[in-house]
Amino acid sequence: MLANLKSNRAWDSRLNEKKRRCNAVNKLANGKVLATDSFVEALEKLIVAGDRVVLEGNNQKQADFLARKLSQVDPNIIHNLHMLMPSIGLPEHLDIFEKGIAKKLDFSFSGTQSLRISQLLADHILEIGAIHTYIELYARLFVDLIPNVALVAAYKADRNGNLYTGPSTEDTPSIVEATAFKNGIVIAQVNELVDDEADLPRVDIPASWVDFVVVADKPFFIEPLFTRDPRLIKPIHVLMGMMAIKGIYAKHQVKSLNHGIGFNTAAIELLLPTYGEQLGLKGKICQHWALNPHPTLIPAIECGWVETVHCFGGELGMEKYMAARPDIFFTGHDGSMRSNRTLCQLAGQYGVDMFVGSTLQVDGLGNSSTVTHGRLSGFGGAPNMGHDPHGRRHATSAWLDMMQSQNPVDRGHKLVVQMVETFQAGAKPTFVEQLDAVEVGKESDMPIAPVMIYGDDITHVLTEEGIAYLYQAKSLEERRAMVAAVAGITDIGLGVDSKRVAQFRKEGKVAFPQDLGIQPTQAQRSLLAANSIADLVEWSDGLYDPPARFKSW
Amino acid sequence: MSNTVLSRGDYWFSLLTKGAKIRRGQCASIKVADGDILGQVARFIAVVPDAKNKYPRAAHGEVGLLEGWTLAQVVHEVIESDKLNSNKTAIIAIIDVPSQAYGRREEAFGIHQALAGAAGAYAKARLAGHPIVGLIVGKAMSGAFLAHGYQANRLIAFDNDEVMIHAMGKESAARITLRSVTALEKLAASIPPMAYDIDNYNKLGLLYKLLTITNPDNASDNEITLVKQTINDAITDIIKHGVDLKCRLGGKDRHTSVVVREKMRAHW
Amino acid sequence: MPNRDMSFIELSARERARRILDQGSFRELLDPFEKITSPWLEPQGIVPEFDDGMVVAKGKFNGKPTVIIAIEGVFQGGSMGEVSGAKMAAALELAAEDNRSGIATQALLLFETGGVRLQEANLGLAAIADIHSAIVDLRRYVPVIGITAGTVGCFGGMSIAAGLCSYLVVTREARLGLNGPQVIEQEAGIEEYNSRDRPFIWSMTGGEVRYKNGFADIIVKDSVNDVKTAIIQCMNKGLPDTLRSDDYDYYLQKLNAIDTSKQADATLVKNIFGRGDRK
Amino acid sequence: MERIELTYPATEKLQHKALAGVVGSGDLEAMFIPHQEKMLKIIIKTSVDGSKHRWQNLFNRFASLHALPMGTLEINDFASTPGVAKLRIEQVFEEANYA
Repeated sequence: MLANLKSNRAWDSRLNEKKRRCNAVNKLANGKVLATDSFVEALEKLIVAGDRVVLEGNNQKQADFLARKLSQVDPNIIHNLHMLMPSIGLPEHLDIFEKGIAKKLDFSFSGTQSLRISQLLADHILEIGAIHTYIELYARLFVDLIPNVALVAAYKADRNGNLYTGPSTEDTPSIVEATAFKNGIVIAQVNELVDDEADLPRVDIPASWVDFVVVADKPFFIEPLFTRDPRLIKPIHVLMGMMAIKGIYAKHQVKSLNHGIGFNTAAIELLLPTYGEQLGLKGKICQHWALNPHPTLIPAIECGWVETVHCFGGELGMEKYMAARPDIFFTGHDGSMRSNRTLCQLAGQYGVDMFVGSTLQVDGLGNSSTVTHGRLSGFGGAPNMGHDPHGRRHATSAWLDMMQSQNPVDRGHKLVVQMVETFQAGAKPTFVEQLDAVEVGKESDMPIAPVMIYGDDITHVLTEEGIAYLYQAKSLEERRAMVAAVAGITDIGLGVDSKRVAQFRKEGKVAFPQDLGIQPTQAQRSLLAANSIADLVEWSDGLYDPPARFKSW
Repeated sequence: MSNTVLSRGDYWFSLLTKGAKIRRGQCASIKVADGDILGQVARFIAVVPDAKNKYPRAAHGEVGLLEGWTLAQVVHEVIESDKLNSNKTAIIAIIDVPSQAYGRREEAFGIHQALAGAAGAYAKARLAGHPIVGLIVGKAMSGAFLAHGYQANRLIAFDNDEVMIHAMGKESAARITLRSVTALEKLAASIPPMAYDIDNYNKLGLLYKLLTITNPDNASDNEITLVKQTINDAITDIIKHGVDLKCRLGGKDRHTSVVVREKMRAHW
Repeated sequence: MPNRDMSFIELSARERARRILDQGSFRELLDPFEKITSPWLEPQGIVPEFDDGMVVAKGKFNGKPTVIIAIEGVFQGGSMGEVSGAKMAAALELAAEDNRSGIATQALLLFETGGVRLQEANLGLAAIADIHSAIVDLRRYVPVIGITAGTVGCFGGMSIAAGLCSYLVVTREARLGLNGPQVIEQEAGIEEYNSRDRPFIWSMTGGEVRYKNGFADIIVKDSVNDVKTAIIQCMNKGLPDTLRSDDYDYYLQKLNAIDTSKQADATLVKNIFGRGDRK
Repeated sequence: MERIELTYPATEKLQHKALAGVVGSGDLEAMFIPHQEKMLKIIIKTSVDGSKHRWQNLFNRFASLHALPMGTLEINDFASTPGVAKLRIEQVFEEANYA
């Protein structure tokens, strides 16, 4: 037989190691509850140099107490960690590297810290494994990046370790699952500890998946990233919103969709109850959403446009409103919303007909990126929504509308829409010959350029100039010319012959506002269903409670 | 200037009110005296530092809550007591105010309203026929100046480096206009209304007289007489020309203010 | 749905003036086509505006002769320069002359201003002094009504002008204060005044507390019709018995009674100045 | 600040003078005054230095799509994007037509 080939390794080394570490903190723990003031000492026993540590944090909630404490451990004891971080949003996240506690980083998104990451990378203080999209990173937690330790955040825990994560459940289930079921150690920071399970609104993560809880010195940090003040929406956003509704949403009868963050999409949300209503579109478009709880969606919900919304995460101030609209949002038996980033990303990838997003740069072929010189911002979730998933098999009218050939085995296509003004503030052209991402990729020794959304996934580019229906392009050359036709007076836009543009408009490959029956001068803020945060509160019957920084009363 | 003198404003208040009747009972930061200026009956008013000010943000001679309302009170007294007189008491505002008071209590308790009380009282007095002369001996800054002095019929200033008239201190102005202090100073040199010095201010035509006083903290008898005489001349001039502020519109660097008024009248 | 006819805050200064005045009666004086722009901004490399951010219009309000003077808060933060200041002062002076010659021209002032335009510093300050003078003159004959709606609010020397008005109308989004939050923080420190703490700023200077504490007379919703109704209410009251700016006895008595050994908060302010009838 | 002057042949007769926009961040005001000469005279004051080329491109493009009106167009620009600028220019011409 092949007995001599059979390994005689131990099969439970991870389990034994976990037991060893847990025993080491016996004196610092009361059951599963670790003391707040000796927590750094506990961390030094629960984490071992060279570990893979997943630290929860994303667009919204951050396990900031755990990050702060991790940055205080002794680098002589704990070093060389390999950090897995969905998002790098706090200074402490990078202090861990600067202090030599961690060395390698796999991440997905870095908003405010993107400049510093670039610097640390250049100084060889950190190594980057790869920049991922959110679900790509979660996927690898189950394959080749299985964590030894997970550091997560919850609103509440009981003494047994049951967690209530509520509207901000977000990444926690995926991170905990990858760790707990591979004999890693799960540590949760909580805002509040209760004695008994009955004192939790509901259990989002069962106690048996959780090893330790610690009460944080202050509630976890949460960023109201998806709140857009309607006051800042300009007439040009209204114009582009009107074009989107008439020239894309109505044209293709888009029923399910995802919106990125930005004033363009906020304008669309606020135009549905007014302009959309005028066009008689209610019940025909925009019924099902994979979307964070955007406050600007409140008027459309209140007017009966929206059937369902599944959320990646929560949004500060929206809790009471969502709880009061359980037919629309996913809520638990306790009434509070439950988000789930992984599942919502999947919903946004496979379940919806359209993604509409914005970006900083688009090249001639429609490739786009938010990475510009000196900023390694990562991708977050946009590429998951902003691509055509080839695994999709169900058909909808919008998806089928993208089919261009008579080929008997052709398939539909998700609508992937880039909505950008031709120039950014400060007269920076949005349309460029080459994305900055190409150079940045080279400078950072990345194997591929950090492109956010690839041109061949894009079906529409919408600018204030017009809409290019790129799915109709017959060739790469035609695609380029169609992008140029709506690129205004950027160098890209100046590169297309006006006769050709006229021909595109005649063929319906490009539509200017006038071709859609929209007079640009109609685009006024008075068309918006809400002009201010105060209006949104009023629409919500006082249920929406905006964060202080958005209040002006 | 002796040690018991609180400020330059206080020093000139003392010089001008020798033998006058000092009003008591109001907050220590407002000095009031009734006397005369070369025979012309006058009430003298100065804002001075009070280290023990009940409102600590107004301890250095700033015009704060108490100061604003007290100015309103002591000016109204003059209006009231002369109500039936055709010869109106003159009011001499001695101006040395570094700023209005900046603070939480000030905003919350309505310092804007307190300063409106002061400015309104001076304006009412002027419209009632009281000749008002503002004597700028030191700083005349921003809201403090609006409350104490800018409603005068005539403004007299000393030609001196420490005499400064402006809307905002340099540091704050630089921050608000997103400039460096150096850049601000450079601009101020070429844009008269931006300047902090009294010579440039004089070009705006807002002053009745600019007086040369060798040492405003230790004036000679001749200089004191000159100041008194100039104030007295100003009062005569006011009585001759009426209660409005038209005399401030003659400056070449304030010409547009005249053009706007002419056109507004034409279109009215 | 927000229950209102039309947002007032949303409107430009010109539209505010046009919509307040009786329909068809709006006539702008020194309109933008006259191009009387600031002589001081261009030499400093700053783009001017044709009306210098000040709209003066004559017309009728509720059938009565009215001049409305509206500051455009978007241009240079509604700041007062030589031209914009002179436009306001001149209009007020002419309204007072009208009254002296038997025409009861009333004045509405729409404040949306940070105060002096620092690029025209001393001329802005001088113009504000003229405005103060003209309000005090005119309010002897007719009520001078100030309105501050937001989003800029009313600050600096113009908050003094607001304090001189016969009546003051605010929205809850308005702020009314002498010194801008940034400047107070700069001068007095963040402990004294945190300019980034919006709820704090509104709890000190917001329209609602200004109304409740008696520094404004009427609070209205952000609605053109409600603003107009409030103006009619003020006009119907006629000249006030006591002007707020003449009420030194009341304020001195309050200010002297306050214990200033501890810092003020919103509750303390309410306890001292709160008007019982304003909930 | 930069001052830019441009001139284009023009044929359209618009009846009225008109104004659109406010000089606020990212925005501009545009004033049109009609005249009888067959040209459009454009005077721009802009806070963005070195932008003459972009304004030229903007009006070249505008002229290729619309018949230009006879008159003077004066613009006070506070760093508007070309998209916002175009919207304001369309607005002022429309108002000059119907005002």
